[in-house]
Amino acid sequence: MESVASRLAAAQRFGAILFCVGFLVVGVTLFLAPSHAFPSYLMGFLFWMGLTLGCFPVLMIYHLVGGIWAVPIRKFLEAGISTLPVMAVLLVPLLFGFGYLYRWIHPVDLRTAEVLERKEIYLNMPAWLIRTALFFCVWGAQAFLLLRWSRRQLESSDPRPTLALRKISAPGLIVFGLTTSFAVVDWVMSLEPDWYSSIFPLIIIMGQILSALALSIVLARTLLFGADEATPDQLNQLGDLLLTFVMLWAYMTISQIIIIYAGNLPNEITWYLHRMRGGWLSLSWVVALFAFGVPFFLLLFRHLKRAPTWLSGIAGGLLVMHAVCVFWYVAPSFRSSISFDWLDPFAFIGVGGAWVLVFSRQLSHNLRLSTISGQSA
Amino acid sequence: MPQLFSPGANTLFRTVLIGTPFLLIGTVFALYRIAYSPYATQVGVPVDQPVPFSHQHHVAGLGIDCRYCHTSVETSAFAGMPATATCMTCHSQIWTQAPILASVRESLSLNQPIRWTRVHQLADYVYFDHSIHVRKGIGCVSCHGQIDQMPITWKANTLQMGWCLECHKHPDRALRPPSEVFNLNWKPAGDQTLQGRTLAKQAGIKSIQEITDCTTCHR
Amino acid sequence: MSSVQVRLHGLTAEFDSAEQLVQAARTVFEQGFRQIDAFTPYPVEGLPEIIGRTKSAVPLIMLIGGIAGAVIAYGMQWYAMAYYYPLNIGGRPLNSWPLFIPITFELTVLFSALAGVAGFLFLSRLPCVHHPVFSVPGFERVSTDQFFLWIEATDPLFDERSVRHLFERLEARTITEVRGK
Amino acid sequence: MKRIGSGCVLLLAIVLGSGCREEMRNDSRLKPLQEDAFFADRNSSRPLVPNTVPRGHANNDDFFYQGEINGKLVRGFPSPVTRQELERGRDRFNIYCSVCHGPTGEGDGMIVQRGFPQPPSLHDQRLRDAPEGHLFHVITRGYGVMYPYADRVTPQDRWAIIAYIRVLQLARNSTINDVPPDQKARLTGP
Amino acid sequence: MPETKLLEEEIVKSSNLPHLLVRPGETLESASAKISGIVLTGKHPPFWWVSFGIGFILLMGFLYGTIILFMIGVGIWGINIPVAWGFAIVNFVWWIGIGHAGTFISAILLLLAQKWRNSINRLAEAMTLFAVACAGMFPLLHLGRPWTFFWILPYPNTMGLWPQFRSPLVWDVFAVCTYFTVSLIFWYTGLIPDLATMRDRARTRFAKIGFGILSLGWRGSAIHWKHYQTVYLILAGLSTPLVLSVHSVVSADFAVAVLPGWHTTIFPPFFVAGAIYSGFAMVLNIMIPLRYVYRLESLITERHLNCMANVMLVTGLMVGYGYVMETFTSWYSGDIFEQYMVINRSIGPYGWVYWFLILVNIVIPQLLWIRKIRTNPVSLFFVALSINVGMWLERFVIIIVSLHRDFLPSSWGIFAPTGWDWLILFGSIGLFCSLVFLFVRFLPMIPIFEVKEIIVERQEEAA
Repeated sequence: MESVASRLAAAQRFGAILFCVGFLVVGVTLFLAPSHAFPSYLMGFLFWMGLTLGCFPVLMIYHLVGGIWAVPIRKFLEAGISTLPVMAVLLVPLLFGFGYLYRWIHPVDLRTAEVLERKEIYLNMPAWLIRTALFFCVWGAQAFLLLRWSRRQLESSDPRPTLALRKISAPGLIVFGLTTSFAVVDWVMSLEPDWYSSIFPLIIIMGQILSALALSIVLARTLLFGADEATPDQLNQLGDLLLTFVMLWAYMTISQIIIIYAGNLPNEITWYLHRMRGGWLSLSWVVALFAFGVPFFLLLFRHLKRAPTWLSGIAGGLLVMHAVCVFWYVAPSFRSSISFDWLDPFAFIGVGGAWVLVFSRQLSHNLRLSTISGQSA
Repeated sequence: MPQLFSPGANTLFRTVLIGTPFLLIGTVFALYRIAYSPYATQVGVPVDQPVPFSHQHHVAGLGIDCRYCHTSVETSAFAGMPATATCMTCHSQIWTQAPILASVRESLSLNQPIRWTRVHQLADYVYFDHSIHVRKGIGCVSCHGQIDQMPITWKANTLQMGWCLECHKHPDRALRPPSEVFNLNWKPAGDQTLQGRTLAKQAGIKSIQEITDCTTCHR
Repeated sequence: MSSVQVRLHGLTAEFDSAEQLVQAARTVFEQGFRQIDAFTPYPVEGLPEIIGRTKSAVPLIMLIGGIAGAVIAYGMQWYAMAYYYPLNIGGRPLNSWPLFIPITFELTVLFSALAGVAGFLFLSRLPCVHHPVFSVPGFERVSTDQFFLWIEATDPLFDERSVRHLFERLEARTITEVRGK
Repeated sequence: MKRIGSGCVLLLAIVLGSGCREEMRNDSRLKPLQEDAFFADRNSSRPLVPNTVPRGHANNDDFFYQGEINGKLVRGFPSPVTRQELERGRDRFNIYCSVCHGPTGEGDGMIVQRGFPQPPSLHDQRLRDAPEGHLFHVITRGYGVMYPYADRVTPQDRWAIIAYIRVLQLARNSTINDVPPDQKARLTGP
Repeated sequence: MPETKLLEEEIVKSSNLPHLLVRPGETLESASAKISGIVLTGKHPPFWWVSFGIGFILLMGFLYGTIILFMIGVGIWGINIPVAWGFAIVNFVWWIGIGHAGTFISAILLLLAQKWRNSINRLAEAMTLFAVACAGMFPLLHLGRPWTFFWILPYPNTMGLWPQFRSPLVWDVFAVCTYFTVSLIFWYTGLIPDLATMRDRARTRFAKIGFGILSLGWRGSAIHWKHYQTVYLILAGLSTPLVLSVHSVVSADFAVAVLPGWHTTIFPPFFVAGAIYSGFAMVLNIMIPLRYVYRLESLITERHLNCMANVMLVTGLMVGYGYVMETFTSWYSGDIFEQYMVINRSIGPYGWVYWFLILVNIVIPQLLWIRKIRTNPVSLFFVALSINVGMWLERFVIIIVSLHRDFLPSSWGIFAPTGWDWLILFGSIGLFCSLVFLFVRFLPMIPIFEVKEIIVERQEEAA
């Protein structure tokens, strides 16, 4: 346990340093070269926000259906959702870069302008702000309820908190699903304002869940398995869950491709054309291969799922790939040929540093709590 | 518990189980044989006609050109069937008493056309045009076979869609110089495919994509 | 009832519970018998492993079937659409791979499933409607609630008396010799 | 039981028999020369209504269509004869005329060899002198035992044939001296 | 981990959830006797005769309608231009959707190790087969020339043509055929051990021989079980994505076209959720009466009903999510045709259908939040019925309401079903019911050996 605590302390220091370094660089460039900095910052924000949001449904699904798989990762998920306030703060810089991010503020060509005129009532800055604020309020309330009842559940053997968690999780998933979907429309889909796809929010949500699961598994391996070994059955179930979401993510992605490809309508297919030009296509293949092909194949094998090293390796790979996915979703809207801006990593570690800082702080707090409750029980 | 089945039942059961797929494959194979057999395609099956007209005699024997009777083959979709008068151009003077020509004479005297039986019948949703094929250099033989060797006319080819397409995909295999279209005994000198490509260019044949498009034959 | 060519196929032992059977099977296997089998009304966990059947080739067969299905399906579509009869449909590429995915997937599953069942039947030596053990009295209870252990006479260690003795020691409820042609 | 069995067979026959219709294969469109019960002569190809002129078919060029002007047979051709037309004429002559008249116009065609009354040679002086209009008339309306060819040979082609006949006649009676000097060498050879 | 398990048990006790999968008192023998007895005693309650009779009469109606259809043609239906896809396609999608529950229960729940699937999977799988069989007929009936249906199969034919593999209608053929075959294999494989039980318990020689042949000589050998369980589990693994793919492919029939109301990317998961939704509803509609009539309450308990109701609730909410996203995206697209589709759907000539659909498919099923309704067979039956109607209406709305307004107002039209449309719809229900009741009559409707596993597990726990 001691080593875990010290590792977490180190993580906090590390996070703080990353945050400082990242924000120093990004903060300066946000003023000097805003058209470069804001897209990079948005990508960093979306990935880490995705991790936070991904923890919600996993946790709620666990509260609803139970299962042994969640035991090793539950604390990470809970620490994950408690990063919500800091993400709300980290959203603020984006508000100054609206003009650099969302083209619907001032449409560039006639066709887009005509389309946008018909949905101006939805795509405008005040409405965007109100909606985003509303989403954060809803998520905040959910996080508050989930964490409070979860703490009570751990503190006592009283079954009521468990039931309460179940009760809030069922409607919670519905509310979460809807709010996150509309958040995805606002934050990501509207980057190409004339584009639309009704499955896109679900794809993003699947990616978020995968990232959250993957991160939890990696952390469980690096932080805990030494001390608090997860059983092969638990690992197997976690592997199955990863496999399920990899498949669901791929299924929805390929559904979107098939339908948009076959329809070939100008407002839809352009999104893919942007991801096929200027070298982006090769990245698309990398995503297809490493976010689906390889992990899918590996996760089919039972003994790989039951081996902690393998499983966390696959999970780590998936985590990286979903960072790449965020890049793939966002960057081609801004860059006509594939390029890796030097600001991207700084924005990524800047936001990530803050996230890690809060996450590890919360985690060490939770761990202390559970140790105490464990002793008392 | 007594045995329900005799030992032989195992063998029987397994034979049936393994045999069934083979039976299915055999059935499919048989259906294929039927679909391509003269029974289904009428290829090589002589067709009864009111007058047993012999292309062999008239074409190979007498050297009459195809267009003497099928006058519109170069200009219209339909090759044209000879009017009774066409037959009578000669047969008003020769074979005037021949019994086999009785119905021709009858047709002339009654002013009633002879009721020939169609040999080549395409479905009505196929818009076949003789003139374009003749113009581009497809010989009569390519579809109708060595008609100069048929004492009674029969289908030389299936005229199934797959057969048509085979040529539309590879027109260079069948193309001949415009002067040789009606020559039933023409053989390519040299490499037909090579020559065919040149001929296709000369005749201005469209791309394979265009001539295999559905609307080429189905309007 | 002259016993012309009546051959001994093996011996069965009947047990009332799965635990007894598992225990007996373990003992028999440890004694070195290999031509053995156990009959149960429902799958008893771990029993196949105890009698030395640790691996099933079914997954491999299904994998091969699946790969064959995928290759055949994509090959068929590519052959028909891009090679045999290239037809321009709405200007889309001839080899429109996104649109070939559904059929490729379906046939992968179909071939894999068919191969799996064929493999299962073959590996289990089914159908086998006539089998010596079917003539054991009371064997019809094996599909309801009884458990049988079976040692075949072809086993090199098989000796009728010692096997019978072994079964008796394992407290089998009934012991039957299976004879037949 | 037997009744049920036969009922089943009947049902099956209805189900199967109700299929297998070839409506799209044989639609109501009439193909050329197809028989059709609608008209008294059972012929789907209809003749022109008397005294009507289809658009674009007002054949008022007597020279071209009749080969005579005011009842007088014409001499010469409706338009200057080109090499292309001559070749067309040879082509048509070989198809339609040579069967009786023979490939050189001698009157020894294959059909004549088989018993058809021999036509006069096209190289007769009478025919060499005959106006082109006469030849046009013969092709169009027939002559003696010769059937009319109006339905088989278009006026354009008839003129081409006539031109070709003139070539044949000319070729038969020409000498080496008629060859232009610049071509002579090719014929006489070294 | 033990703490969680403890907690769960406490929850179960404190909430008094109906948690039993098999009621106490059942033994291996009693369960075998009860399940096989339904088939082997040969005596059937009046309920069976009445239900089968009604089903059979409807089936005859179906046969009659089909014969007339073949003789006269699809003109006897209400279809027209622009509504060229009428009831036949609505019924097709509806039936194929219903056919999703069986494989879902069997495959996905097997993979998830959900024990509650064990007593209901057999009937659900059989229903899957019958529903897919019903579904498979409609595209054929819908063909103008059904006797040339085989032209859509890929084989080297005299036309030198292959099916258009880029068309979702061809994907359908593969998807439905594969689904039917794999479901059949899965169902039959699952049946083999039970067929052996039937063989061993049968009294008449005829039944013995019949079940003897069908059970292929199964003798419960450990080797058999080993291969059996392997193949069954992998088949389940294969069937899981297969279930998703089948209705996704069906949804592609619509989504691949560029028609407003059809062309939307959420269709695949939305259709799959709807399929499982209606599938479970149909399973309940059949199972609740059977459970009552054949006294199977001890094997199909309130826990089963509750679990199935929960699945319906979840999938129903997914369908609701689909409605929301589809409608929103149509408006958000900024495309005037898409936006008009949304308006027309809710206040156009078929607006009442849409609102009725919302009522029976989304609003009424919210009653399932109440546990009393989930565990009460009668109320659950009616909610399930409402869902079945609702899902049929949903396909009606998707197909007919989207079609009847074309891009050009000059080609707008209205669809009115004829008597033949209704006859064939209800006739197909008759076909389905006839098959289900024949199945109940001749094969064990509850997997005997899987129930035994649960009984043994319980006995071990008790010991």
